[in-house]
Parts: sequence; structure tokens; C-alpha cells
Amino acid sequence: MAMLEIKNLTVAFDTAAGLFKAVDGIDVSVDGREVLAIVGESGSGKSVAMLAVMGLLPATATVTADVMNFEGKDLLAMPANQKRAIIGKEIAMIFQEPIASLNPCFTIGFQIEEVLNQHMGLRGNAARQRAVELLQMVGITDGAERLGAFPHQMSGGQCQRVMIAMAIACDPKLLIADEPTTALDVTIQKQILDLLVSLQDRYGMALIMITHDMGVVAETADRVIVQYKGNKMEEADVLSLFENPQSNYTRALLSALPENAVGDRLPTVADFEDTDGGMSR
Amino acid sequence: MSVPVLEVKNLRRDYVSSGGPFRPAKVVHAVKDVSFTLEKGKTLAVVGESGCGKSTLARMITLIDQQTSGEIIVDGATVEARHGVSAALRRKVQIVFQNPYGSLNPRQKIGSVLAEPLLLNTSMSPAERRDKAMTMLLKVGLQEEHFNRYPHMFSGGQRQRIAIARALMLNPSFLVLDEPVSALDLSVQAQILNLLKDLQDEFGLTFVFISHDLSVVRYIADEVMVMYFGEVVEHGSRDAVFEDPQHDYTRTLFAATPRTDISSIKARLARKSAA
Amino acid sequence: MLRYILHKLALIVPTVIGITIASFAFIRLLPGDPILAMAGQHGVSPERYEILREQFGFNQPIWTQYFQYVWGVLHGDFGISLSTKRPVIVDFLSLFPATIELSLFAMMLAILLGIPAGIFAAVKRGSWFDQMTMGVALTGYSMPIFWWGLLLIIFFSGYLGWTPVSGRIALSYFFRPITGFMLVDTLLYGNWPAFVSAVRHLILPAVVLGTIPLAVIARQTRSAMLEVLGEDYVRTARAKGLSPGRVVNVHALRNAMIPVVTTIGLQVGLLMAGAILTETIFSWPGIGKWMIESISKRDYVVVQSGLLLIALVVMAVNLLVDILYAVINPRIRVR
Amino acid sequence: MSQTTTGTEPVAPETQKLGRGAALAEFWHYFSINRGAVIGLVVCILLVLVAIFAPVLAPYSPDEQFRDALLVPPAWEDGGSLSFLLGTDPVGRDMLSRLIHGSRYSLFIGLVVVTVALSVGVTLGVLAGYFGGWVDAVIMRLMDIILAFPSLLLALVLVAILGPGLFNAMLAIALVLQPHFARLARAAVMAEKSREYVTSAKVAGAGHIRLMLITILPNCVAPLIVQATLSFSNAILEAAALGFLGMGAQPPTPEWGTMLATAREFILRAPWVVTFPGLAILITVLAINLVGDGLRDALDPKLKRS
Repeated sequence: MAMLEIKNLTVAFDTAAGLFKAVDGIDVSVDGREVLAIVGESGSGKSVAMLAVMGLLPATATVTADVMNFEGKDLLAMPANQKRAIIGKEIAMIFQEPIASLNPCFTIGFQIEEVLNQHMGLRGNAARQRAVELLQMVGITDGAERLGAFPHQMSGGQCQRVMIAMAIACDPKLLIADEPTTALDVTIQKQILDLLVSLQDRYGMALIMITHDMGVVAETADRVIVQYKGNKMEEADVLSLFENPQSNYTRALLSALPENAVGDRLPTVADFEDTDGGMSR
Repeated sequence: MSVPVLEVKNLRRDYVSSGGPFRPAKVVHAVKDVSFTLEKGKTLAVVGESGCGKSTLARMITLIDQQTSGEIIVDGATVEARHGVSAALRRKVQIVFQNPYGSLNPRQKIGSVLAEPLLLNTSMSPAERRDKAMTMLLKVGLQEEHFNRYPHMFSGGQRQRIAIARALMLNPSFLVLDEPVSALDLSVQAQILNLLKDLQDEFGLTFVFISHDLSVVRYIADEVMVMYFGEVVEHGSRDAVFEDPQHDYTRTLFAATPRTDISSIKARLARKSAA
Repeated sequence: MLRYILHKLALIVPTVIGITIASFAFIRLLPGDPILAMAGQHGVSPERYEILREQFGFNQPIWTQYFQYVWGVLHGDFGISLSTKRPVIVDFLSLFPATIELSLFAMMLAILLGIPAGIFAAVKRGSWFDQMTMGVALTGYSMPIFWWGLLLIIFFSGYLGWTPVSGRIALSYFFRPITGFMLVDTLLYGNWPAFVSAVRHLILPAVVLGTIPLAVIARQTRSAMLEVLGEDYVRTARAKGLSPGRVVNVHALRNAMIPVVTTIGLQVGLLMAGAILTETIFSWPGIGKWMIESISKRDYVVVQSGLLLIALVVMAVNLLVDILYAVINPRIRVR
Repeated sequence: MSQTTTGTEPVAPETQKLGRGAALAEFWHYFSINRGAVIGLVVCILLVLVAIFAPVLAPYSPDEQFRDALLVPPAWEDGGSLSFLLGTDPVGRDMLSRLIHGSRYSLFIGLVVVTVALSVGVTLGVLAGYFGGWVDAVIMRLMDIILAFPSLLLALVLVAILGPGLFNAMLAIALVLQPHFARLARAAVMAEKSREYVTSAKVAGAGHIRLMLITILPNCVAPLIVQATLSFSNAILEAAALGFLGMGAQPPTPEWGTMLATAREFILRAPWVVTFPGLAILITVLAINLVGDGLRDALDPKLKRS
């Protein structure tokens, strides 16, 4: 049995223009110690699916699934307070905009210690020590001084490190990273990706990496799910995905990479579309 | 050799953060002594990370902001912008911005977006302006029926096409593209890059292409200039820079760029299973 | 933080100078001759006219008059009231506590009811509570408060006979003011029945004066909360597994208070406008009633200096609010 | 959510409708969701009709005094009479007729005040926001000075200077409401000015006047429209307050605030002379504010998302 198992997940939004299916019947499963990348362009529903797992979607969203289990426990049927004991502890998540994702009114020390307090019952000095330790783990060496800093005093990369520290505070079994480096510079991206992968490896977490960037996939993933317009196009291990893509869409994505340009022009998704504008698997 | 389209000498831009009675004014050097020349029909890529001064450079060479010191020479004539930019000069330099959602006036129809430069800079009749705008609209891959629509009805890629069309309306000597594809999806990015290459081939356009994405730069550039904290740390032909980077920062940048080739992935997986 | 306060102070200086010019100019803008206007219907003899002109300095060049006025103000000399013949500042200081007392209670009412109502409405967005609260708030916001005061008098004083119609305390009690705040003074004298009387006099005016701030604060709190609840950091807080109560009351509320504090500050200026009407309706012996009476009595010395004093109070409160704003907003406090 | 959908390459079908008609339809869609706004709009339209047809609708002239019918209570109370549906005032004038005619004054006041305050305020605000620097500093300090005085007090003093009366009251109110437009326009212009479409227009060769009036201003209309409705209701309230304090419209003008002032002494003896004019003010102001809220929701893209 997989650690996280999702079958036939559908998420629909009630919008002014009617019901909009952001995710349409996808299956996802992750095992411990595995890096799964979910890749797709904007509008492919890749974030929505994971926000549904976390229960972070707005009230306008309707989530249905045949199965949505974490370690055999049904996440959909579970009462809210039981779910809160899992969210943030066993499953943690980090987001795309690190500065906006930290509360501007509180010090980062407060925000890290808050998780420790919530799930581990750590308070006062014990919490502070653990927070410094966590900052050390994510590469912030002057953690003791940094605890009193506010998010606006730090760079985007530093804020993302703090977010990661908060996420791994309770030794989660699964870490979901939603476009964690999109807002960051290339050199910082590299550092954050390396940090995530090394933490995943060292603490034996499962890591779900949501991204639109094939480069990030190539650098981090073990297994890949390719999403397009709410549907799963392909699922494969990373090497065979790049070596021998099965779906037209994946082929299109890979050939649209400028570094793969053969000749003078880049093939685009349109070149791979079926005549009716759809995309065959 | 012909006169270069654009020549920049010791260009410099300082920002003075206004001091108060209780703190001294601080001077930030956003761009320090940048010099280069650009020949017609070529693409110069300016690479760097956020805050390296590449957008400040873009705004100076498009005459939006004034340089603190240094010279800008367009088509052999030195720009004297102290007393405003002349219309003749204005039409020679055009720019396309990164964010396709902010660069079009939400209250202006596409046709009027394209015809506005003609209205302001030429004495064409309305019918001529319309014809020319329509021709350009088709040229960038949009259709006639798009002429009377408002920007919110278009996707990011389509808007970027419109922005490119607007920039080309006055047959500029060169075009500055400030991160034109970094807000777009991969597949759309490919379409826009193709469009830029097609237009360059057809009209012999000259581009200054600002980007942080090395793979895009490698694809489109003839010459590459790497900027770091306001300074040019490396400048050369594309092949020279990519094959044999000289400066430490350039090498760091290359090392940080993700690799999607099979051998790199294999190497990574091998390292992982070995550990 | 210090720099921020100094910056705010620096902005205030030209405004204060402008206020002195404006209030000085008003008396000169009056139609006709100010001395004849002050003299009223009886007129004045030519000799007396000259003496008065000399006395008020109207024979001096206009800028000399202005600097003399400012010089006086800087030394606490706001002129002598034409009607009471007392220094304006003395009248002001004796009436000001009544207005403060009234305003404070009105504001407390508005804040203590408005903020929780706004939070609850935002959290339960679209519920009947939300719709009802916002309906009531919009009605309060649209209320002509002079009429609202009369209605309350008709109902509570006329029909039910629960509250007195006017004044700060029943006439049978007399106190030499200690602090000038009736509630405090009655307690200091240990006179419990007098205290109860003062409270009964205060309730209706405070409700009337507090109505619009209450409505505005409730609406602003709700919209600030709704905005904040959509922010990324609130999603982070929920992703940490915090309880909904903690997410709302700690993470969202703290941020939502930043615009609300600004709104509360803006209400202070409006409060003074409201005080004019409220004090008139309830014969509350405060600054608002004093100004109205001075305007109708054409006591221009009081009008000129009263305007200046009130504007200075408003500016001072705004400065305090700016400081409070910086205290709760780390992006300003800590740079 | 917005992030994941905004970049969808094929345009969503519902946004493909063409032209201003579609924009209007979309606006109406969001406006009509708000039931209160629709009710407010209906009341507003009725009020305008009442004001236009006041002489036809009112049973009597607003100034006609029935000497034998002083302080007659409303028709449904003891002693009421069907010929005076809402009763009569202390000098025997029909309340209903006076209220109907009063609507003309309130709407006229609102219209004039908003027109004056809007044109002056927006001009100043656009200049301040566009040019910045010392132009901005001078204009905004002037606005600060006006805002430092409580609006009603300033209006009172101005009316005292100009002389009591409806016209002077309107001028005074316009002056005290004007800084709000200036501030709002300034903020909106400053926000828009830094956006790339403005820079693009500049690069295309647009001059200052074109940038201010044709490029930027149309994109600042939404908050100004909302502020205009709010000011409309504020103007009515302030004018009524001035009338109530005897500094606005003068008796026997059937202006609602003035009616209240003259009725004050009868408040306990004849509550209806106090109740109805105030109710008329409240309903008018409430209706306009409901419309204002609806406009804000429909025009504010931030709230549209959810």
C-alpha cells in the first residue's frame, strides 16, 4: 500500500461562468522515500490536486475521489480536527511565493515555534532551540539571531528556507513543494532544490514536487506525472520519460525546450495536437 | 563596416535614495560603465539575475530613463535626451516588456493599440493607419477579427504577440525585449521565440534580448553579455561564452541551470543510488 | 520607527502653518468690516471704532497681524471671546473634557462592537449573520445622526422615560470639576447616585455619536478580514494544521487590524463633526455646541481660535494613530 | 486558483464575447448578484421620478397652509385625515407634499456637489499623481489642511462667511468633499503610472496630456465612480445637517433637513413631523449607498475572483 493514494480525484470550482473542473479524475500515489514530480503548464490543475489533499481549497471547490488515503487513513472522511493533526505534521507543504507565504506581522521565530508548539507540544526554550536547529538544517547558520527577524527583512531564498524549516519541523512523512523555486533566481533555485532533495534523502521523506519546469523535473524527480488541462497524460520514471516519452503532449513539452532545439525553429504543442485540438495520450 | 545600430559607451546609472535630516543619502550603482556595440540584424542577449541592473539598462537604451553618465549612440547619432526625446529618435527604439498582462492598456482596443504609434508619430490618414495595423496584426500570427477586441480577451501569449506588433509599428532601428517569454508557459514560449526569429529574418531586426534563462539565451542570441551587480562580467559571442566561460559568476550561473539531457539525468540517478 | 515618526512630523509642519493661515484668513474673509460685524446692530461711534481697530490690530499690515496672531498662539494667547469676555483657551479647556468623554465612549462602543461584528461577518461570509450585520451597518452608515438622536429621544426619553433629554447630569447635582470628566468626578466625590445620573445622560449621546464609526469600523473590519483571509500566509497557517480559531484570530486578525487602525484614525475627524450635531441635540456642553453657538453669535475670535484648536487636536490624534499604525505594522517599525 | 488559470492558452469561451456590450453585460451580471444593490437602484430610480414629477404627484403645493389643520397626525392614527396622508406640520402644510418636493432639493444638492467636487478634485489629484514632486507636495498639503478641519465645522464656517443659503451650503460641501476625490485620483494615477502599458504609450510617443487623459485616467474611473456615489449620499447628509442647524436651505424651503429643524420643538407632541423627513433622508441615502456598494463589488476586480 502506498503512503499517499489517490484514485479518481475530481475538483470542480463553482465560478460565475458555471462549474469548472480543474482536476478531472486523476490518480496519484506516492511511496515513502520517493520524489514524485507533477509537471504541467498553468491551468493543468497540478497544484489544485495537492491543495485538495491538504484541504486548503476555498469553499467554492468541490472535491470528490474514490480513494484519498494517507497511510490507510481516509483524508476525505476524516473529521477536521483529526485531519489537522496530520496536516502540518505528517504532511507538510511549501509554496511558490516564499515572502508572501510568511506572515508579515510575526517574526520567523514565532512562526516556526508555532508549529512545534502545535504538533510537538514544545514551548519556550525547547522550542527556541529546536527552531535554531531547524534553521541550521536548512542552511541558515545564524539562526539564533534570525529568530527575531521579520519576513520582509529577508530575501526570497531565505524566506523559502524558513518555509522549509517550518515544513520539516515535525519530521513529516510527506513534503509537498508547490513550484518552490519559480519565484527565485537560478542560482538560488539550485540551492533550494539541492536542499530539498538532500533533506528528502537524509530524513527519508516522500517529496512531491509540483512544477512547470522540465529542468526541475530532470534535476529532482524519481517518478513523473504529466498533467494537461486537468487530466493525467503520462506517468513514468524520470529516465524513461525523457528518453522515451509516451504521450504526444510530453513529446511536445520536451521538444519545446530551447536546449533541445534541432534546426532553427522550436516545435510547439500545436504541432502535436490532434486535428480537433485535443491531445491524445 | 557599416555604422552599428546601437552603440553604448560607459553607461552608468546611480540611484540616490533620498536621505533625510537624520541619515545620509545613499548612492546605489544600478549600472556601472556598460559599453557595447550592436550590428544590424543581430541579437545581443543580456543575462543576469534579479537586481543585476539588466532592466535598468533596458530602460536607459530605450530612452525611458536617463543615464547618470555615458553615451548612447543610435544609428551613428549621439542621443541628447536632456531636453526630452525627439519624435524621430523615439520611433527608432522600442521595447517589449515581461508581463503581458500589464503592458496593454485595458481600455484600449487592439487596433487602437497598434495604430497609436502611427497616430502620434506620422501624418498617415486613419485608413492608412488601420491598414498598416491590420497587416502587422496578421504578421504576428493573429487574425483580423482580433482587431476590435480588448486585451482581457487574450491569453498571455497572444498579448505578447500584440506587444511585439506594437513595438514594430514604427520600423524601429532596434527592439529591446525585456524578459519577453519568462512569464509564459513552455509551449507558448516556443511560439513566441519562433515568431521573433521569423520576424528577425523577414525584416532584418536587431534585438537586445534581456533574460535570466540561459537555455533561451543560447537558442536566440548571437552575442551574450553577462551582468552581475550592475557590471558586465563577461561579453562575447554566444559560442565563446557558452563553451568557455571566463568569469566565476558565469560559471556559477551555468552550473545552477538545470540540465535536461539524458546523460545528466543518468548521472544524477547513479549518484543517488550510490549514496 | 523614529525616522518614520519624524517623517510624519515633518509632513505635519506645513499643514499646521496652513491651518493657522486658514483660520486666520476666515475672519478676514467675512463680508463687511469685522469690527462692525462684532459690534452688531447697535453700531459703534467713530472714536470707539478707531480704538477697536487699534485694539484688534486691524490698522497694521495684514502679515504683521498674522504674525502677531501666531505669536500669541505660540504663547497660549488665543484671544478673548467677544461674548463671554473670557480667554478662548479657558473656555476651550473647560468644555473640552465633555467632548472627550462623549467621544471616547462613542468610540469605545464603535470599536468594541464593530471589530468583533466585522470579524464574525467575514468568517461567516454570506451567512444570515453577515447579511444582517452588513445591512444594519449600511443603515447606520447612511443615518442622518441628528434625526437618529431625535428618534432615540422620542422613544427612550419620551415614550419609555428611561433617559434624560439633555445635559451631562441631573441639575440637582453640582460638582466643582476635578478632571472635567463627569464619570470620573462623580466617582472621585464618591457620589454614586450622581454617577448613575451621569451614565444615564451619557448613554444616548454616545450611541448617537458612535453609530457612524460603528458602522464604518464593522464594514472595514469585514472587508480587511476578507482580503487577508485570501492571502498566501493564511494558507500557510492552515497548512501548518492550526485550528481555524488561531488562523483567524492570530494570523489574519493581526494583519487586518492595520487598515482598520487607519480607519479608526479617520473617524476621529468625523467624530468632531458628529459631536457638533450630537451636542446640539442633547444640549451637551462641549466644544461642538460651543462652536455652533459662537458661529451664530458671530463671536469670530472664538470661531477663529476654536477652528485652530480643533484642527490641532485632530492632527494630534492622527499623529497618534500613525504611531499606533507603525507599532502594529512591523514593515514600518522594523526596517 | 487565479494563478493556475490566468495563463491558459486558449481563451476561455465566456470571455470571448465582443465589445462594450459584453463588458456592460458582465458588469450587470456582477451588479445584479447583489440583491441590495438592485433594490437600491430601484429606489433611486423611483426617487428621481418622484423628483421630476413632484408637482404632478404632490396633492398640494408645498407652501399651502391649512390654518384649520395644524399638526394633524398621519391618516392611520387617531385624529388623522385621509386628505393629509402623512399629516400636517405646525403651520398646517401637508407633510407628504413637502416631502415629495423635498426630494428635488436633495437630488439637486447631490448632483451639483458631486459635479463640482469631482471635477476639481480629480483635476488636482491627477496633476499631483502624474507629476509628483513639488506639484504633488503642494496639492496634497492643501488637501491635508482642508481635511484637518472637521468637514461639517468647515462647511458651517464657510456658510457663515458666505451667508446662509442652499447655494452657499452646496459650495461649502463641495469644497470639503473635494479632497477625497483628489486623494483617490492621485493614488489611482500613481498606481497606474508605473504600469507597463503607460511606459509603452510613452515609448510610442504619447505626450503628458495624452498620457494623463487618454491613457491613465480611463483606468482610474472605477474607484472614482464608487467615491462619487458615496459623496452623493454624503452631500445629501451634510446639506441636511446644515439645514438642520439653520445654516443651509432657509424656511419655508421644503428641504428635509430644514423641515426637521423647524419641527424640533414638536418632537414629543407630534413625532410624525420629525419622523418622516428623517426617514426620507435615510431611505434616499441608504438607497444610494446600496448602489455604491453594488458598484464597488462589480467594479472591483479583487472581489470578482471569489
